[in-house]
Amino acid sequence: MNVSGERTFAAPRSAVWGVLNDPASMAKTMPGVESFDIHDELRWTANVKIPLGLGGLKMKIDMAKTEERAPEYAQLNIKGQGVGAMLSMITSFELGDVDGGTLMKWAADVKLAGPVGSMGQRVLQPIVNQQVQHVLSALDREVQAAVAGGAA
Amino acid sequence: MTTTTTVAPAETEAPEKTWSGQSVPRKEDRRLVQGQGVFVDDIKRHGMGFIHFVRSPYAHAHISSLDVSKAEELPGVYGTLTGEEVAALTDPFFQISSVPGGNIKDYALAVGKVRYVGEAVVAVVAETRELARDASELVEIEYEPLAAVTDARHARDKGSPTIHEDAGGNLMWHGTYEWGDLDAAFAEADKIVKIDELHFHRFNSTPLECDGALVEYNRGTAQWTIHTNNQFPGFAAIMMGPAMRTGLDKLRFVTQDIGGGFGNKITSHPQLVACCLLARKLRRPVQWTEWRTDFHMSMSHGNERWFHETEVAVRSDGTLLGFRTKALDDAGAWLRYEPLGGVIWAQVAPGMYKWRNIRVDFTQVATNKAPVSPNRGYSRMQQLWFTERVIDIVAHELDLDPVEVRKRNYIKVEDMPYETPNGCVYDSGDYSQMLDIALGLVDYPNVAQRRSEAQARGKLLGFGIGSTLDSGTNNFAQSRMINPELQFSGNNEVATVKLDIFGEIVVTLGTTPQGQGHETTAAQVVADILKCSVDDVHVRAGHDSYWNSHAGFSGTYASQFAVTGLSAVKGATEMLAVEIKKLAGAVFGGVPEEALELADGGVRIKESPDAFLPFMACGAIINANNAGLPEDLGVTLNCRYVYRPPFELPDIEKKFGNLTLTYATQIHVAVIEIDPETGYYDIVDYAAVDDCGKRINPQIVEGQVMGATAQALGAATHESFVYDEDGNLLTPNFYDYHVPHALDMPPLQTGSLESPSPFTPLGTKGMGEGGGAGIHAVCAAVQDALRGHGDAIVWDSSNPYHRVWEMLQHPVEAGGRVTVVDA
Amino acid sequence: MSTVTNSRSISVTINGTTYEREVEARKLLIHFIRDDLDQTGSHIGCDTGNCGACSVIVDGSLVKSCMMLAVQADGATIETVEGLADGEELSKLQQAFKDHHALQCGYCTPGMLMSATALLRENPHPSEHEIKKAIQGNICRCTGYWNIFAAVKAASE
Amino acid sequence: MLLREVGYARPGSLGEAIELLAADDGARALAGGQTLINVMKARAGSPDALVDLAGIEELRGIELGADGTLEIGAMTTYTELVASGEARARPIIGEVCAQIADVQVRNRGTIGGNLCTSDPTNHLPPLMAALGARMTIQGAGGERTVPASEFFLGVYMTAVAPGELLTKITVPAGRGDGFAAVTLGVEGTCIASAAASVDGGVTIALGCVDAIPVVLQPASTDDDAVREAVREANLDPPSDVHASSEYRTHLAEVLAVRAVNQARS
Repeated sequence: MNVSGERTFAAPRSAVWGVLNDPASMAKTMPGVESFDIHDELRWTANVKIPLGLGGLKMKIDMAKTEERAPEYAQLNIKGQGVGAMLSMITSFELGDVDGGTLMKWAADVKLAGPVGSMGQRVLQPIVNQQVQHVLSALDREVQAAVAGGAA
Repeated sequence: MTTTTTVAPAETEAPEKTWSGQSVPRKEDRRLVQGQGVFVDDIKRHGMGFIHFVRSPYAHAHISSLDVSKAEELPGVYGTLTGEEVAALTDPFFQISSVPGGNIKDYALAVGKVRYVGEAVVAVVAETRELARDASELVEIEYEPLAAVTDARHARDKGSPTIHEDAGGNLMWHGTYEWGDLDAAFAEADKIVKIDELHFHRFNSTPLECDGALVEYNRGTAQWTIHTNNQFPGFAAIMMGPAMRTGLDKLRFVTQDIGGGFGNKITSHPQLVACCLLARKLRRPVQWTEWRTDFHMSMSHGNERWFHETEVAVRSDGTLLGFRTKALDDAGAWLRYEPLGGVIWAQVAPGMYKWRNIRVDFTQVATNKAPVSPNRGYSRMQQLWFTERVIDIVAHELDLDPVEVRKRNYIKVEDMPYETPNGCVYDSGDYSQMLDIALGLVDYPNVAQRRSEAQARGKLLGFGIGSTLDSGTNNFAQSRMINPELQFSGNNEVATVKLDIFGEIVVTLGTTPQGQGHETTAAQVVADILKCSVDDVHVRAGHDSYWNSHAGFSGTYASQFAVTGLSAVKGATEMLAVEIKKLAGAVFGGVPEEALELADGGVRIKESPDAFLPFMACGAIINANNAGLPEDLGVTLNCRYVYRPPFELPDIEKKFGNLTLTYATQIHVAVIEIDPETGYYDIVDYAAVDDCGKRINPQIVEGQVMGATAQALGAATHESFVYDEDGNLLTPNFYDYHVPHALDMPPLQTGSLESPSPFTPLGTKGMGEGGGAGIHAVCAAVQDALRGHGDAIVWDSSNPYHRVWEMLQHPVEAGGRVTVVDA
Repeated sequence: MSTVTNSRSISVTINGTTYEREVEARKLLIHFIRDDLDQTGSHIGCDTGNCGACSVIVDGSLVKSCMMLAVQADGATIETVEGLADGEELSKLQQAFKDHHALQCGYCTPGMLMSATALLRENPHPSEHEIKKAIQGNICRCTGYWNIFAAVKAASE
Repeated sequence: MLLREVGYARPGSLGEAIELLAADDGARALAGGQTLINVMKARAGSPDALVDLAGIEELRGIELGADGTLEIGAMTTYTELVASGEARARPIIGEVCAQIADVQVRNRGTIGGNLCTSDPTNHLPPLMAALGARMTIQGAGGERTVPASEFFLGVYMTAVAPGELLTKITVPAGRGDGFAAVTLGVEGTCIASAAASVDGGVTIALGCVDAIPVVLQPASTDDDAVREAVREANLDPPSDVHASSEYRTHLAEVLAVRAVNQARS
């Protein structure tokens, strides 16, 4: 399934770019991260437990940056393997300056398979949207924190 | 609830009361209503291990690495089986297809590559069911996903991924069928009706019990005992034996009760091979129970079929002269019984109509979806749906009455037996009379009035007819039209009837019943011949290939028990009757057979009935007290009879010849009401009229008619195996695959006619698969309801609410594309 | 204070016999009944709680035993199809199912009988609609239900 | 069909239950289990521990206040709601509960479970949202009350935080209610649903068109006003095998009108 959107951050592009490309702060934006290993600046792995109301969904998620044009565009290839599900996702974001901050245009092609899939599409799409919203608001916090940190 | 109308048989009954023809209560029921049936998951053995299959989450992917060590280390795990082991221990399954399909290599587990979501990759065996699944989660498999083919229409596109490299592409089988003179037919026509595309969707009968097995291996004799619910052990054996490099007698198939089959339990041989290998490898009995979601994802989908560029030659008065079409069949990822579907449809090539000129260009392709295999109405249902759709589309386009068009083109009772353009012989039937019965049951004359009443309530009323044939008892020689190399032909079934030492009448069948009541109808046939009560006849439950009462085509499939099974029973019982008389003749001191008769559970001299020898005495004499009997008596009181239907080899070049022995008939009519605001519709009135020749047990026959009807209504409305573009099944269990529930059932009226088959020993015909008529009737009713409300053409066999609504909203885009040109 | 354990010892009475067993918390009631107690009359037809083949009566209430853990049934009194007949004497419903050909393969029948039994206890003379509502949770793939409606109706008269 | 290993406890009191839930964020409350156990069978979700609420009397029962207010214990089953004389104070509750799933599920499934599951196809989230119900949630820190409009956070997600329990559903007095749905088969799973109440203003809650019920307050009960309100909501429902986004959007409008008309009559 394809999801996409726009988000404006009240922060300079450099700050947003910094957060998006810092695995450590990205980790803080992901739902239910239990551990996080950085292999190099292009590849990192997270062990997450996506908090679904009916019991979390454990997944090992490998992320690889497949394309980068600092400080405006990056594409990530994300593969998740969990007991309940297989996740594969290609996501990209593009940053642009707008007055009052930075506009991020993002898009993701999400594929989910395995037993979770058998739960029915009716719940998957809303669940994905839910998690995306979670990531975006967390991102907002991280960006603000970075700006504050930078100011301090 | 239901009402029944029966029109008196064409031929008057014999005056003498017989068990045959009576609705004798089923012998099976006493155990089944008490939960005393024995189904495959009920069977236990000491020390058995439970199998769990690790299944592919990808529709198409290379297996780049596979590691079972962590799973095997889990306490309570007995062991595993991988595709690599299978490839080393077995040969690929025999392929029915000629090339290119014949080149594919199919094993019990995926080897190197997965080809559909749900394909078994590894089998894990553990002490408990739960542990086996736990361990399956520890199996580490790395996949390299490949693009998937999920739409048969694009399977052969340039750049489309290849599913079977061995076949050099996704084309599995292609054949052209042409009978009559198409050019002449189209020249003679007033109009040519052109239909761009018709689609028969994927579904199956979802028997409530899924597949399963308990397999034991005897090291000393190298012989496997396979307790399973496979419904065609004869076929499983010829698939498994060569693959496992063992003789067929090393594979003992045992069944008692089967929780429904409907054809869906014919192709479990890959899983059964995995079970056999594990029982040998792990030196213990292994048990496999398939869960519902596994079944939906991996087992026996019905053939999905497209019909493209259909052209129908027709006279202005609706007389059908001929048609040509391009059939495209979606086999899924493997040919497990296919491409037999590529010829089975030809049993009913013209449907119930007289057109003499037919051309079908048939192509079967592979896709990254679950393999198809027989499903109630196998391959004929698709063809009959096509002919019925064509009739109603022609009627719609030429503004003719669907009833009139049918009656004008139906094969007439006086034409029977009727030879179709491809040499099949329709044995008997009166289609027009059946249609009249059906129309009477739904008060057809008042449909127009009810339509306006419905309109007043804001509802769109639609009326539709489905008329179908249920061809029973295959001539397996038709497989040679698929692959001339094959050495199959004819058909057969076995029954053994014996008189035991205490006079007990014991009947052993070759079949694997799944609810058809074989124990009961067989007893009725035996009781009529031995002149005893059905209660005196003991018919063994289920199947055991070590009973030596089966032949190559033994099983329960393709509507044939009433013909092959009961004819075998009749033959064996008549042999026994003769032997009983021979024996009695000798015991009475040389009384000739013709002077003797069977009566009251024994044999007596017609002229002096006091000279009576009960069956008990006969059994005792032959089995335990036989000194002094004439040397040349030649009586065993244990009679095995093989019934072989009268079949010839068809002309493989011309694809011409008789492919089945009998043709039962069904005419269904449906009246529906659509809520135009939502597309939701109710079936408000429904009639099913069936003619299966002589009915041994009318109640059982009617039960089959009802069940087939319910399945058809489910398929017509909600039942559909839908895949997304990545090859994920979106209806993998009863959450989203909605089968009809009690509240979904419409009022049903049934009727029947009896046109005995002139070709079968009992006048019976195979029956039970005719319910496809319901799909056609609903499609026709929906199209009728949409008349004057966008006039969409129904082009798909699956019509859930949203599709009906879409046809109302966007008749052109959502409906079928049809043009009519003057010839 | 109750504590969390992965298995516990339970006591259930099925068709008049009391069984005490140690079971894993994750074991479904239907598997406990079938595998641990060898009462194989109740069946499993799906894995999503839709088909009703596993229907049993727990403390007087009709439930699907695949959507209940065995540990939840601790102390319960359970009725299954094996308990319906009185020795050789079939219950009125069992006899009606036989007389009206309300079963073919017989796989859904035990659950169907339990649903119908529960219905007739609460409502001895149900209407056709009430019969349909009562067995809506039981899937039958053989009969189309019509003969089942007739059998339940007959047993209620 | 086969669950992953899981812990189980059957507390006798609310306090105990909350303690157990607070002790392990992987623990989940087990009410009727008619959704949770299925999810666990698919191994699509696997709690570490189940806290069975069956033994907690405080969570049962239906009380009808003098002012017509209904207080429904979270562990009250659909069957109990259908049979309850008190619940007839707000007849729509019994009417809708009688359409949920089947007898077996209604005998086990609970109002609290239906709400906390927050599956978009569930009947009760939109109904309770339309009726203006209030949810009482208890945790270690004590009790709080949340209006239905703030209770649902997403699929399988509600305002009930780890270590908390939904204990009580409070439904204000009223009679002008309606519910309409298009279901998969007769009385099957909802493809789209709408609940309405016209007691003191018009409130409509749409089901199946988003992760949580979409609550609307049209200017009036006129068909046009209702349709207008649904259109202005700019719904973007999920597509699935049973309905396209477009079809669900359309159904929402039709069903909203039907629910309101039922509520008016």
